[in-house]
Amino acid sequence: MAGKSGRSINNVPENPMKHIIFSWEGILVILFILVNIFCASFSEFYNMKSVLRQMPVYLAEVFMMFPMAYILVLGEIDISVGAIVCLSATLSCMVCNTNAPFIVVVLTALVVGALCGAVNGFILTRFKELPPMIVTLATQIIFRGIAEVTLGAGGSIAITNTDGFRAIGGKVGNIPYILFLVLILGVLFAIFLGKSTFGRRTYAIGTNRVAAYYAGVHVEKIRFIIYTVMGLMSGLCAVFLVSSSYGANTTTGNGFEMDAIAMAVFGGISSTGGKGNLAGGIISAFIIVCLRVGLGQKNVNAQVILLIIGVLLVAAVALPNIIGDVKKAVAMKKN
Amino acid sequence: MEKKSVIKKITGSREALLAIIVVVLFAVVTVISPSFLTPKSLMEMLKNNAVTMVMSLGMLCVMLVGGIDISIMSTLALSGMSIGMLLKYGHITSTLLAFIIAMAIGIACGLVVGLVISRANVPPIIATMGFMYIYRAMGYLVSHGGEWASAAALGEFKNFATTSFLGINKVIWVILVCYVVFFFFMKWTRTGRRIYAVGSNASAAQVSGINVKNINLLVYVIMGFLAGLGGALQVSVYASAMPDMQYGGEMDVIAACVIGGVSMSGGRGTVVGAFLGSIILATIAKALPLVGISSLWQNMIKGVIILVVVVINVVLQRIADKNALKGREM
Amino acid sequence: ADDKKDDTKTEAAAGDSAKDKKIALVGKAAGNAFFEIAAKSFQETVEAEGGEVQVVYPETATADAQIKVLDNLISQDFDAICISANDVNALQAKLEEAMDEGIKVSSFDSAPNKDSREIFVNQAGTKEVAQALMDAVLDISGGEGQFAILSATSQSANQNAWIDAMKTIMEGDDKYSKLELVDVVYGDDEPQKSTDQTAALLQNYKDLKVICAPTTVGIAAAAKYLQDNGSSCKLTGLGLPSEMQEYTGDDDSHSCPYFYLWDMQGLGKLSAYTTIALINGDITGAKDDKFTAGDLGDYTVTEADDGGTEVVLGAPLKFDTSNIEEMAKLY
Amino acid sequence: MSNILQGKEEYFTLIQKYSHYQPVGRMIEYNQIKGKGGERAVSEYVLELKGITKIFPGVKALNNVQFQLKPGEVHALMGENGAGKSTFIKVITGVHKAEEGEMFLNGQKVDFKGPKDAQEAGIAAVYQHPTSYPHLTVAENIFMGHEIIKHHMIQWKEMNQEANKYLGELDADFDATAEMGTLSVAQQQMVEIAKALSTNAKIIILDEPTAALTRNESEKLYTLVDKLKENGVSIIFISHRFEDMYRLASRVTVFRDSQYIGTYDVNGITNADLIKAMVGREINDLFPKPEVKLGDEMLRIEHLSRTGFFKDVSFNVRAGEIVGLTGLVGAGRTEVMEAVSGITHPDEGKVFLEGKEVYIKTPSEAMEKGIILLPEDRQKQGLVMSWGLGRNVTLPIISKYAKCGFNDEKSERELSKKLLEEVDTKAVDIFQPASSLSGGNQQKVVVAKALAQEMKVVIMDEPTKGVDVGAKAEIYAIMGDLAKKGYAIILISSEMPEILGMSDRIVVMCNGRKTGELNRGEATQEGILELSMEKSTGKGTK
Ligand SMILES: Nc1ncnc2c1ncn2[C@@H]1O[C@H](COP(=O)(O)OP(=O)(O)OP(=O)(O)O)[C@@H](O)[C@H]1O
Ligand SMILES: Nc1ncnc2c1ncn2[C@@H]1O[C@H](COP(=O)(O)OP(=O)(O)OP(=O)(O)O)[C@@H](O)[C@H]1O
Ligand SMILES: [Mg+2]
Ligand SMILES: [Mg+2]
Repeated sequence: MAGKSGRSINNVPENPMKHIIFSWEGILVILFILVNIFCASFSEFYNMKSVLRQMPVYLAEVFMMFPMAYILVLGEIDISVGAIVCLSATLSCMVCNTNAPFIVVVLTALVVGALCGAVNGFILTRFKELPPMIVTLATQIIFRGIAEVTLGAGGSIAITNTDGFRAIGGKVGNIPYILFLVLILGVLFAIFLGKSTFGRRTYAIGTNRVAAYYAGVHVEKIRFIIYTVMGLMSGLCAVFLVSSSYGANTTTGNGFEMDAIAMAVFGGISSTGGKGNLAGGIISAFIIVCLRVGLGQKNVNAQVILLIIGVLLVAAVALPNIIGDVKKAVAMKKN
Repeated sequence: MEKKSVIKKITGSREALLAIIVVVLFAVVTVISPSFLTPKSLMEMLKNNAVTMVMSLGMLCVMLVGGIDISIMSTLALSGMSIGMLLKYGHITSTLLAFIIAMAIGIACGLVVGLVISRANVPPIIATMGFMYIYRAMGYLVSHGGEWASAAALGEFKNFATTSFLGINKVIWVILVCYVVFFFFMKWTRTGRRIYAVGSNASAAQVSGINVKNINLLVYVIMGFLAGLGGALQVSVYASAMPDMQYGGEMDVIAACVIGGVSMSGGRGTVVGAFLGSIILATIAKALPLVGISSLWQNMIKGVIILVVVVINVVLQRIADKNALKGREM
Repeated sequence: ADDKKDDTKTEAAAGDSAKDKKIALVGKAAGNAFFEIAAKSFQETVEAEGGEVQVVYPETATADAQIKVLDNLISQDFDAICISANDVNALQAKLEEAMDEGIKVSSFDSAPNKDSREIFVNQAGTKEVAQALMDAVLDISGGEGQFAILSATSQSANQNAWIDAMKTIMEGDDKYSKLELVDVVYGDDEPQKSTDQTAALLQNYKDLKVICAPTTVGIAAAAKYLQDNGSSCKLTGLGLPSEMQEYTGDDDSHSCPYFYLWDMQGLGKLSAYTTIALINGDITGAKDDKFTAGDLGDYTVTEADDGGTEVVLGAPLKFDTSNIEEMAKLY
Repeated sequence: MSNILQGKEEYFTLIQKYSHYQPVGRMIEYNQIKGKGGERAVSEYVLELKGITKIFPGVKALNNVQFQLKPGEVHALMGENGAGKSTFIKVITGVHKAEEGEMFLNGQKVDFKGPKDAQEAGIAAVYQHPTSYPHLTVAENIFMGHEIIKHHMIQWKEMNQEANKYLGELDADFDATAEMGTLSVAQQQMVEIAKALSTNAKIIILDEPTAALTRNESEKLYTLVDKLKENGVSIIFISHRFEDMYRLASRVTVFRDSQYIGTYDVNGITNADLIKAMVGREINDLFPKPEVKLGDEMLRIEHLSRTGFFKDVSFNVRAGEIVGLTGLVGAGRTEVMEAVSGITHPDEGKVFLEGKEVYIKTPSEAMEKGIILLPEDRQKQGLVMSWGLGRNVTLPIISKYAKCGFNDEKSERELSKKLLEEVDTKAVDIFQPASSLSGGNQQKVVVAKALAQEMKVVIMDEPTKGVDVGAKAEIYAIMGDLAKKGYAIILISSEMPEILGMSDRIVVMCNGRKTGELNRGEATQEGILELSMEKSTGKGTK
């Protein structure tokens, strides 16, 4: 019809294999193998069994990395999640101590988490001008404050009936249930982010919010859902955390937001929005878990472990950029 | 007409709105606890919040270019702990030298952060998160894994915070000087305006021949410098240096700036705003125990107040915008 | 120098009762000078007995972080874990797991609940500490007037136990009847917040005579504030001599006449011997078990307030102008 | 090395080919100088570029182009979208570094390391995409990079005075202390020009300065350019509007497909020739308005108001009809249509779609009901710039092509390829990021969005802003096709020929109110102008 010159535009993507091998995910896989080789030779106690044994506590945090990745893709941040974990762990422990059925306890944790997330989402979508960082900073203080008030003096609660939590902390052979759950949810979240219309719209919002809105994307609805799911997953994290501590206290979940963000960013998800995928996030989560377990088993000073993670984090983002710059400069020279 | 324009001026300026909030806050606290509004109490408040107040100036610069720095309290701990240990083991005794060393360490830390951000294009939140761990760990290492430098070990240095100059505590002088210098710097110097320019539109700044990378570097160096200064102040004010000083305190500094109307996406924010923002936070911290709120509830109420203040700010801004539209002739 | 001699003697006498034993000592968090002293003495004692000690700190002062540490330790072949718990309840699952694996679990400084441990080495009995503090308040206030408590966090188990015990003591004896506890505030172990809280106490209670701060960070911050302001309100509590040296004195220019702390070195040593005794089966952690703690002498396991068992080191030490200078060099 | 030589050869052949466009007198001078010593110390050109080649990853944006600028002349630079005009400008000002070629300023070979060098050498540019600082004041915007400084202090008062002087010259209706972000696009454009003036540049480059301006404002600009010319300033002027060129330029250089085509005297060239030079083919009918039998009423708005933006606006549009909505910039046209399509919300009034009253809260709801708005700012509102073209086109409709919430990438790709070809986008593949396209091609991608789904009402806000004549014709053709298919079309535009050429009916707005409605037959330029100026005296005070 209108096309006069009948230009032809290619619509076949390049060979995807090339992308995978040279991508950040490819590097992460290699890094994962290297970290394991390093840890195994570094510590005599580092083996499959001990890693699987220690994994569950770390994996609980990985639950939060999934929705955090979505939030980062949006170009936003949620630093209240550690406090949400605290609050939902506290309240579910309280419900547990009323001898409620275990399913009710789990539901409490999930619902409380989702509600907290929804509060974040509500404020952020009602007052779009507010930066997420400051809102979630305030709610972080509030959620933990509520937990402090609920826990009262003493600031700690223990569950009297540990059966349910003991059960979900169980294993198939050596493999803890939580590993299956993390993998299943990880794949679901990853596919959903990468392949679904919801995911595509999330990327659109993260890349150009205004254009996405003009193109009919329900920006605020999507943000609300993501923050709510963030809360929900924090609730799930709380459930598994309680299954390893049989209780909650005012410091429960402290600093988890940073861990979740670090895992996601190390996995190549840009904090400026619109970039990265969850496959990288999942691999990086396992790298960090293995590294922490391995170094921990040699009783390396905890601060030194943090230092190493800090260096890795900075290097993971800086190196590709530097290499890219150098490559560009070389290419320019050639031209 | 005259009256209208005055109202318009007030509702149009974020700082004026904030000043109103500060006045209201002061009034409420004073009604409940009259001793709040005494010079001594206010001076104490400033002194006890010197670190946050001084560092929010650096955060202002960082946030103006659209960045953020959450490594500052680790830098503070590293620099504070370093001079603490130097003083403790008698390597230095001069107060001035201690301040200079702390600031130099801060500048070095800021320089590294700035280089990583401006030259390797690492997003600020990520880079500073990494350095938050790194500098804090270095602080621990400097302290031989957990030694403290306590009052007795600090010698003359700790007297800095207890002595006065012209009747005003030296710590408060430091705050005053910092704010005056920064007010001048941000408003009247070319470099100060360039910080705004880069934050407002980095690619335009590039085109007008501003070295964007260097400005980016500069703000983190300034931040580092103030974090180093903050380290020295912290050690001096509380007469003790511990490696976990101000753990998590960066959020207070960021909150002070945001409450003060500094935009997190860059370009917007003033020294006056940063001042008012940190005063609001300081008032909350000072007032909550004063007005007799149970300790258990204090954290939660602090969170609620922060949230309410930022939301009120938005709502007032919206009303102001709407009124401005209503005034338009059709 | 005397101490050293004693140590070598002990070694010769008790021999190598901890030969080839590996013990992990878990702290609350790195960067606590106070804990370092106990840890060092623990380590020296065990090493003198031929064993090996690994001191491990979690990355933050939370139970979550300690759980990760414990997980890690259980995977290694430790004979015993001695822990200062960040939370009473949260470590139960992991510590039970450790005990199931045959690792002996003792605790010191801050106890996990009774099911999570075999024994607790108590630095000073809760009642003794509370009694000492109450008497100090009574003494410093001159027998009557208002006093307040500046604690760490509302959740810290030790502090709460002492405060509760203080209240009980006050109610139980007429001589305290003229004292009025006006407020209990929390400085979260942050100098800044502790200072705010101290200032608020002074502003709100003009006649406040004494502040009792049973926490090292709190007492130092309060001491500095009171001294800098030349306040007539005095201070006592639990503190670290090196931190408090500047503020300790009987005259008006010092804010703290005297304060207490226990013998941290002794605590480390007793914990070490207790743990070794557990490993060697000399005790099981049951009530009325008896054992010899090297040169510290004989100890008997008693029932603790929480229903578990404990070994009590002794009464808290008093620090005043007579000994502060000397003690400040030690801790 | 060989490349450069080859370039030189080509350059000389080109010189020969187009030498007849050079005024003879000057030609002699040139030869004389050359004959004298070989080295040219003085040149008749203030600015001369030779053999410029600029390569972006995957795109040769400039291929061996040349350019000469005489002192005091206004030289138009024209060409299709993506021909490389803006890139060429950026090479001149040192924003981009050319891979090959050389540049002479007053006969001296220069090599700018960055924009600052160019500024110091007396070259100022107003770039196509505004480079302003929204949070700073107008004065600061003008003086950024060369602030007035005494005793290391910025002299605010002096700077404001100076800035107001320049603004006065431009007849601007705002103050130097106003915040840039609160100004309208046209006002911002003026600031950009004032900025160029403030550097006292000898060469001023204006990249599509009129794209965002209405006729009136363009007139102001013309006067200004004339004044500058009198003062001996040489000007390079890029525009897609022929009227600009005829009104201002004495010579015109045409680029096509990254290559230099020729330099012509404006007096000696016809419209048709120029179009042919630019597009490489002839365009017979710029406004292919089809005769369509109008159907039922599709959209009607009644007494629509939004405080501060527009008041009591009513009109309707029928199936197959193109309604032009025109007026001065800031008349509130965009706001009315944004309120209709759910982007903002009206305070009062009703919207009827096919006779039924509708309440539209979001753009997505509007699209579900069959109303789509193609926004005017394609960079900020229209496109996700870092995304591929294909994804941009399908963004509004992904859910329709999804299976159980998951994207069907294959059919999505096919669809976007089809649509992009339909609007004749010049692109390598559908994965090419939108940011790498030229303005006109970006606009085509935006238009393609409207074709992606069945629509009842299509609202096009300035669809040809900054679009070359060839692409314009194509966009008009698409518009005609849509009308034939029975779409109701609302065309917001400030370009009179376009409004007159394409609309069945013309609604004119002024200062937030509808001031008139004209039928195709009765509308004239003067009539529209009169309506759009009516009460406009009160506007613009901020
Ligand atoms: N930064 C860039 N990176 C990659 N390609 C670019 C870049 N800038 C421009 N291009 C490409 O260079 C070519 C020339 O673009 P340019 O903007 O100079 O065109 P133009 O003639 O100014 O078009 P218009 O009239 O639409 O403004 C286009 O194909 C464009 O896609
Ligand atoms: N940035 C702004 N700040 C304040 N008011 C603005 C701004 N931009 C536009 N306005 C006002 O909003 C109203 C409509 O402006 P707008 O420029 O969108 O109208 P328009 O007719 O769509 O013009 P355009 O030709 O740009 O599409 C006008 O009253 C104008 O003064
Ligand atoms: Mg262009
Ligand atoms: Mg418009």
